[in-house]
Parts: sequence; C-alpha cells; structure tokens
Amino acid sequence: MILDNTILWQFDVLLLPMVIICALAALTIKDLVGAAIVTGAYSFLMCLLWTEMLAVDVAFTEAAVGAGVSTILLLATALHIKRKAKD
Amino acid sequence: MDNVLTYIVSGYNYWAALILIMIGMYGMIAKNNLLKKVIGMSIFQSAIILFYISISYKSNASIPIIAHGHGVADHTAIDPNLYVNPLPHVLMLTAIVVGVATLGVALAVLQKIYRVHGTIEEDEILESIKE
Amino acid sequence: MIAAQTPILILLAPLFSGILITIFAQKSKNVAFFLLILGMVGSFSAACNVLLQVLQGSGPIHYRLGDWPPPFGIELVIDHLSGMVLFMVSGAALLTAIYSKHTVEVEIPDRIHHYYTLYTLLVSGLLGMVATGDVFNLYVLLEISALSSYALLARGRGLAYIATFKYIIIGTIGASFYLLGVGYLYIKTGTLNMADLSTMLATPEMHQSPSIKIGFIFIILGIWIKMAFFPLQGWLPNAYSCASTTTSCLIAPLMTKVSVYIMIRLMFSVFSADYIFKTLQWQQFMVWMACIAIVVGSVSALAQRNLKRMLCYIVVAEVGYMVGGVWLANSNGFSGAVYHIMSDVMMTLCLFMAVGAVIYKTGETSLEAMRGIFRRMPITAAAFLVGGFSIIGIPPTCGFFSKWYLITGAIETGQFHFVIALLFSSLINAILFFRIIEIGFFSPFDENGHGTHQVIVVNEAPAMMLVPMVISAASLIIIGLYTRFLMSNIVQWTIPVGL
Amino acid sequence: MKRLTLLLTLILGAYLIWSVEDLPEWGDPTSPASTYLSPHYIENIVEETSVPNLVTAILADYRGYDTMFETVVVFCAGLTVLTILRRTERKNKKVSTPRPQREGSDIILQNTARLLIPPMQLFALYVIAHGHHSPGGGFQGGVILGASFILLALSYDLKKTLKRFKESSMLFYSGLGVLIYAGIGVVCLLLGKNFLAYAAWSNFLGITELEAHSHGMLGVEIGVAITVMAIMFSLYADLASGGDLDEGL
Repeated sequence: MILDNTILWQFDVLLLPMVIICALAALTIKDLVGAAIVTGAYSFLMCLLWTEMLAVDVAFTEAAVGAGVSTILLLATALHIKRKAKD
Repeated sequence: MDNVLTYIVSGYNYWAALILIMIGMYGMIAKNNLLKKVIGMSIFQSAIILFYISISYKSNASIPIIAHGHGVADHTAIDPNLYVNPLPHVLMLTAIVVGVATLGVALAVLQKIYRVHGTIEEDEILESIKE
Repeated sequence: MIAAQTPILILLAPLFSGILITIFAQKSKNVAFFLLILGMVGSFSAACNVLLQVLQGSGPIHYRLGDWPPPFGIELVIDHLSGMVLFMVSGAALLTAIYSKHTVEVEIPDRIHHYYTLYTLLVSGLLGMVATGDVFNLYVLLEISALSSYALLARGRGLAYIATFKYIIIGTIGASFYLLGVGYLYIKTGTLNMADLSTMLATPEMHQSPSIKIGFIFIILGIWIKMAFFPLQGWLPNAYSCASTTTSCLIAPLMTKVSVYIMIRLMFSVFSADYIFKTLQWQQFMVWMACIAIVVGSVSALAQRNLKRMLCYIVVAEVGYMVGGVWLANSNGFSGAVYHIMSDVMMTLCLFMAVGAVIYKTGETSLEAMRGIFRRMPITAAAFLVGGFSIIGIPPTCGFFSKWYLITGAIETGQFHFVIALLFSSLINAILFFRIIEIGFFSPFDENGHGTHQVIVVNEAPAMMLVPMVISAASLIIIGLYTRFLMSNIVQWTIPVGL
Repeated sequence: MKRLTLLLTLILGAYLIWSVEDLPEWGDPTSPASTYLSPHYIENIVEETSVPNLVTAILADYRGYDTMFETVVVFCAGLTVLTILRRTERKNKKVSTPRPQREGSDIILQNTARLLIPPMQLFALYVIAHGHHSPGGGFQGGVILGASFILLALSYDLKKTLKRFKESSMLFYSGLGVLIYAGIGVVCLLLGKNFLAYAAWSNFLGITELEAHSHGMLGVEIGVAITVMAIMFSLYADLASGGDLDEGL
C-alpha cells in the first residue's frame, strides 16, 4: 500500500485542507487588501505542498512568483482602488 | 476499511486539485467584484499546477536532480525509479510564468476600468453603461 | 540547406521583427513600420515556400527543434492543412500590416512601436499554433496570442476595457480548460506529442476510459471558448467591435479561423474520427448546436445598427458553418469546412477592411456611414460588394462553393436542419447586404436632403489601404474560380482517415 | 445566476471527483506518465547534456522551444501592461484614489533594504549560474533580481529607483533577453543544425558537443533572466503607480 512509504503524507493531509480554506477565504473576505494577502498565503502553502511532492524547481518559482511578485501586484492594485468589496 | 483507505489515499491529491479548480472557476464566473475574479483566476491556475505536480509524484523517489551527476563517467546505471518524473515540472514552470503574465495584464485592465468608471463592482459598471 | 529550415523561419521572421522594433525603433514610427513589413514579408515568403514543398513533396514536413527526436523534443509538423492555413494567416497578416499604416496613426496616436510589436507577437503566436506538433507547446502559443490580443483589443474605443476584461476572464478559463484536458491525456498516456498521442489513444481501452473522455471535453470546450462557438459566443462581438480598425482586421478573420483549425487538428490528429464519431457519437447534437449558432448569429446581425458589430455577428455565424461542417462526419462536409476556413479568412478580411476604410473617411460607425458610398468611395464599395456577395454565396465568389460542399455533405448524412440553417443564413445575409447597398445607392448623402443635386466628389481612402483591400477582394473571386484546383491539390489531402 | 453557477460547478466537480477512480493512484511508480517518457529523460540526460538537474535540462534543451515562447509571454505581458496603463499626457486626472500617503522615510526599513539588496542580487546571480546543478535557473534568478529592485522601490520610492533603472532601459533589456535566447537558436541554424540545437556551437567555440549543450543552456538562461528581471520590475512600476511612474505604493 502506498500509505506506508509515502514521504510525509501526514504533512500532505494537513496542508491540503489549509490550502482549500485559504482559497475559500481569499474569495470571501470583503477587504480587498486582506484578500490579496490571503492569496499570497495560499500561494505559499501551495509552494510547501509542491516541495513536499518533490517538485523543487516549481516550488522555488512559486515562492518567488506566486507568494512574492503576484502578491505585490495584487496589493498594489488593491491599494489603488476602493478597498471594500460587495461580496 | 483498508479498501476505503486505499481509495482515499490514492486519490485525495487529485480531489484537492479538482476542488480548488471548482472554487477558482466559481470565483471567476460568479463573483461580482472584478478583483475577486482575478483572485479566482489565480486560484484556478495554481490548482491546475497542483494537478500536474500530483501526476509527477512517485513514491520512494527523490528530487529530479541526478545525485553525483557531475562527472561523465559515473552515470552508468541511473535507476529511473529513484527520481520523480521531471516533465510535468517543466510544463508547470511555464504555466506559472503564463499565470503571472495573465495576472499582470488583468490587473492593468482592472485599474484602467476603475479609472474610467470609478468602480470595480460588475453590477455598478453595467448600470453606469446603461445611463 | 535553407529549404530544410524554412518551417521555423515562418515563425522567426515576425518574432525577430517584433524584438527589433522594441529595441531599435523607440523613436521613429517609420522604422517600426518598415521592420513590421519586413517581418511579415519574410514570414509570408517562407510560408509560400513551405506550402510549395508540401504540395510537391510526399507527406508532411517534420522539423525537429533542437534536433531532438519527436516524443522527447518538440517538432513542427506541416501537412497540407497546416501549410494552407499558414499561407492564409501570414498572407492576411501581411495585407493587414500594409493596410494598418494610416489607420494606426489616426487611432493609436502614441506608442505605435509597442502596437506593432504586439502585432508581430500575435502573428507569430498564431503561426506557431498552426505549425506545432506538440499539445503543450500549443498551450504556450495560445497564451501568447491571447495576451497580445488582449493588449491590441484594449486599445480601442468606448467600452473596450470592460470588453477586454471579460475576454481575459473567459479566455483564461478557455486556456486553463485546455491545459487541464492536456493533463488528463498526459496522465493516461505519458506523452505530449500529437502523433504519439494518437497512436496511444487508438486502443479500445483508451476509447472506453472516462478520463480520456473528460480530457477531450475539456480540450474541446477550451477551444470553443476561443472560437466563440454558440453558447460561449457572448464575449466576441463586444470585444471585437470596440477594437480599433487594424486590430479588428487582424483578429476577427484570424483568431476564430485558427481556433477552428486547432479544433480540426486536435480532433483528427490527436483523437481520431473513429473515437469521435463512433465512440462518442455526438454528431447529431453538435450539428444541432451549429445550426443554432448560425441562426443566432445571423438574426443578431440583422438587429445591429453598427457596421462592425454586424460583421462580428456574421463571424459568429460563420464559426457555426465550419463547426457544423466538421461534425457532419463525412468527407464532403469536412472539405467544405476546410475550404470555408480558406475563403472565410479572405471574406472577413475584405469586409472588415472595407468597413475600416469607410470609418476612416467618415468617422461614423453606424449603417448610415454607408450613404452615398458608391459615388464617394467606388473602389471600397466594390470590394465591400464582392465580400458581401461571397458571404451570401453568389456563384463566382468562393462563398458559394464552400456552401455547396457543406450542403452536399449535410444532404448525404440526411441532416436537413443544417441545410435549412445554411439557406436561412444566406437569406438573412442577403437582406443585410442589400439593405446596406440600398443605403449606399439611394439614401441622400447630405443630411438636408436633395442629395441628388449635389456634386459628390470622389473621396477615396489612401492607396495603402486600397491595395490590400482590392487584393483580398480579388482573391475571393480567384479562390472561387480555382475551386477545382484547390480541392484536388490541397483540400482532398486534408481529409482524415475514417471519414 | 450565482446559484446556477454554483450548481453547475458542484455537478461538474462531483463528476470529476467520481472519475478520479479511473486515474492511476497518486504516487504510483508504474503509471503511464512515469513509465513512458520520463525514464528516458532520467537515464539519458547526463549522457546527452551533462546537466544533472533534469528540470533545467528539459526546460532549456529538450523543450527549449517552449521556454523561448515562455520568455516571449513574459515580454508580451510587460508590453501589454505598458500599453494599457501608461499615460503620457496628464489631461485625464485619475479618479481620486485613497492612496496610502507615506510619511517621511523609515530609517530602519531603508537600512535593512540597503543591507538586503546586494546579497539578494548576488544570490540571484548564483541561482542563475548554478541552475544546472541545483534548483533554480534563469527564471527564478530573474524574478529574484526583479524583486530586489521592487524592494528598493518599496523602501525608498519609485522615482529614485526609476532613476537607476529607466523605463527605456527596462524595455531595452526585456527585448535583449528574448534576442539573446532566439539569437542563440538562430546561430545554431546558421551553423547548419536545426533551430536551438546547441551542439552546433561546438565547432565554433572549440568545445565538445556535450559542453556545447551545457553552455548553450547557460546562455539561454541568462537571456531568460534578463527579460524576466526587466519585466517583473516594469510590471510593479506600472501597476503600483497606476501608469504614471511617479510615486509607488
């Protein structure tokens, strides 16, 4: 059975729900700056998930791009517009 | 019991990816705020990347960098089972780049819309067009 | 030696001209224009050369990038179908590039060199999509053409930004669906090369696999979004009609046609006629959808008062022709669809160019802009007329022959609703164009009436706009006259196995 | 509308999750994806390219054509944002936006940034150069380089940063990167091999074909890094200032 020899599958079980919660939170938070930051957290958790699945290059890129540059771009836009969203 | 467990373990990564895809798609289509749509887009794309990375994973394998691969002489017997599948990683590097490019363009258009219409709520924009 | 390298030159010529425009032509727009034309001419001549090679040689041309053998590296595959589409795309891009000189200067006052760079990138993306033999490479090029088209469309008038944003969202969904579908295929087969995929997917167990079915559905849905097929067509008219003239001349003819080409390529080069028509058996449903697309497109076109919007809805209807033709699942319908790709590029190009010239001269976009056109702009009007006749399907023009093949194919399979939809759309198009001709001939040019007494001066568009327009109009008739030649030399070879 | 979308996504999601059963198990070493192409890559890459990082080797060599267009995508995105957002004339004043006003300058922030930026750039260069042997490569290194400029702009201000890295030079560098990449490919073409077949460089540089592959990849990665660096900073500069390039966040 795969369960026995998977590296750190407990880690995986822990991370996946967190990723999903972050995704839901990013879509539901009404403050856009907050939503942008939660998106950054989502990207970072994704990056951890990929490291754990041994995709080191992809995780590196996501850490630099998803959690770094994308979040800054989202924040820059959120600060330029009205912060409150209707939904 | 064991069967159920195997069933869950063999698929739960794909499940998570598919659930995230659906969350992202729902956000892109149904959200009223345009920035939320963009966030949904970002979630959608990362979820597809998760799906691909799940394909590449092999149990009992290591990262896709050949150990002691510097010299040309000692590579004689490389066991493919020791390394995870590198091809989806390559594809997803490209997909991440495409994702950030699309994100940038979408945000630029969004800022422009805000400048022209003064709002980024879809229904308010539609009203302002009608007037 | 150079002959072996021409397939890659088709793509590299526009790509390099784009990069050089960014680096060297920041100051002078004439240098930028010169580089643009240079790139387009290079691409077009390479495409001609490749098409000739395909026609003379036996079998498709394979070009290995980086000298790696196919399933490991990426290859370009150019057969009769892609050779023909490459020729049409690069030809249309060249004509539009020549045409663009005047309109771009009026409509896009600043940063013309960036506009030209994005233009070349869009063209190289489209050409790359046609030439590639690798499903993932197709995705990357799809995104290049999508990103550059967002930029080109956003630089338009009125509601261009909102339309572009909608297009970005829906286009990203389409591209991501495509990527997800490719993922499903990859997980089941382990390869990305089209030829390799098609051999692996030919087994019976693959035919029964639900994952392959899901992969197929996602891929086809993604492409449908890109080509604005019926339930997913909402974004197209807004995005294209708000765009500037050059942009709509470039994007409207090429984007949808290239998407149709990709649908054909994926359906028959990755999956097979066997799988699609025998295992899935959607042809009835799909032909019905195509019928609805045609009727909805035509009727919406009738309701428009804006020239460009009207043409955009005609584009939606034309997509229905091609999709329906492919899904008729017989050789006549298929060759009708392929022939229609060829003729439709030129038809829409001709019409958009003529309308663009009218807008350039009058500044109006409504149907009323056509008043007195036959006397004021005789050459433009003639080109518009030829394009209109071709859309309606009047014999010497190529529109007639494509409809002929489509109708023959529909009758062979007994799908008479498709025949009725085609005839209905011809009728509507006839009404549309005769209405415009009526406005053009009989409406008084002057607002105060008494138009007949006035001496109307001929006020034609500049020659750089007229020449491409006349070439495209002439090509409609030429394609029509050489139908037999084209059918036996090109279209016949594209019919896939199993039809 | 919202309920309909929710319903549709739920149905689609349920169907997709149900169909996961048909996919190979997660982590199964005998799945088609792990047994068809990837063993060939894993077994032969060191022999054929002398690069132990499989991802870099496939990215820059086997699928180098993809990566070239990936660079073009970045280039294209930078140009797109620029054409959409950038304004030259100041006529249409912006809708008044609640822009965070910076009060003076924060000395701790600025000094930390001063300490951080040089090691960051050095690390980026290391990531680019060492991509053959460790995770990383042109893209990651380029993003880190771009991020160092973004950090400078965040801690000081955008105007000061733009003095060091002008908009025209951003465009020049972004074009230059793609030109380096495509140029390396075209030289191969001129030397009588196919496009991006780095082995063609071996006679020209007087090295073995294996070394030529390795060097070609390094050159290509440098091209990617230059474009990505320029465009990442340009994206930030345009988006943070709303296209005016005057003040950042």
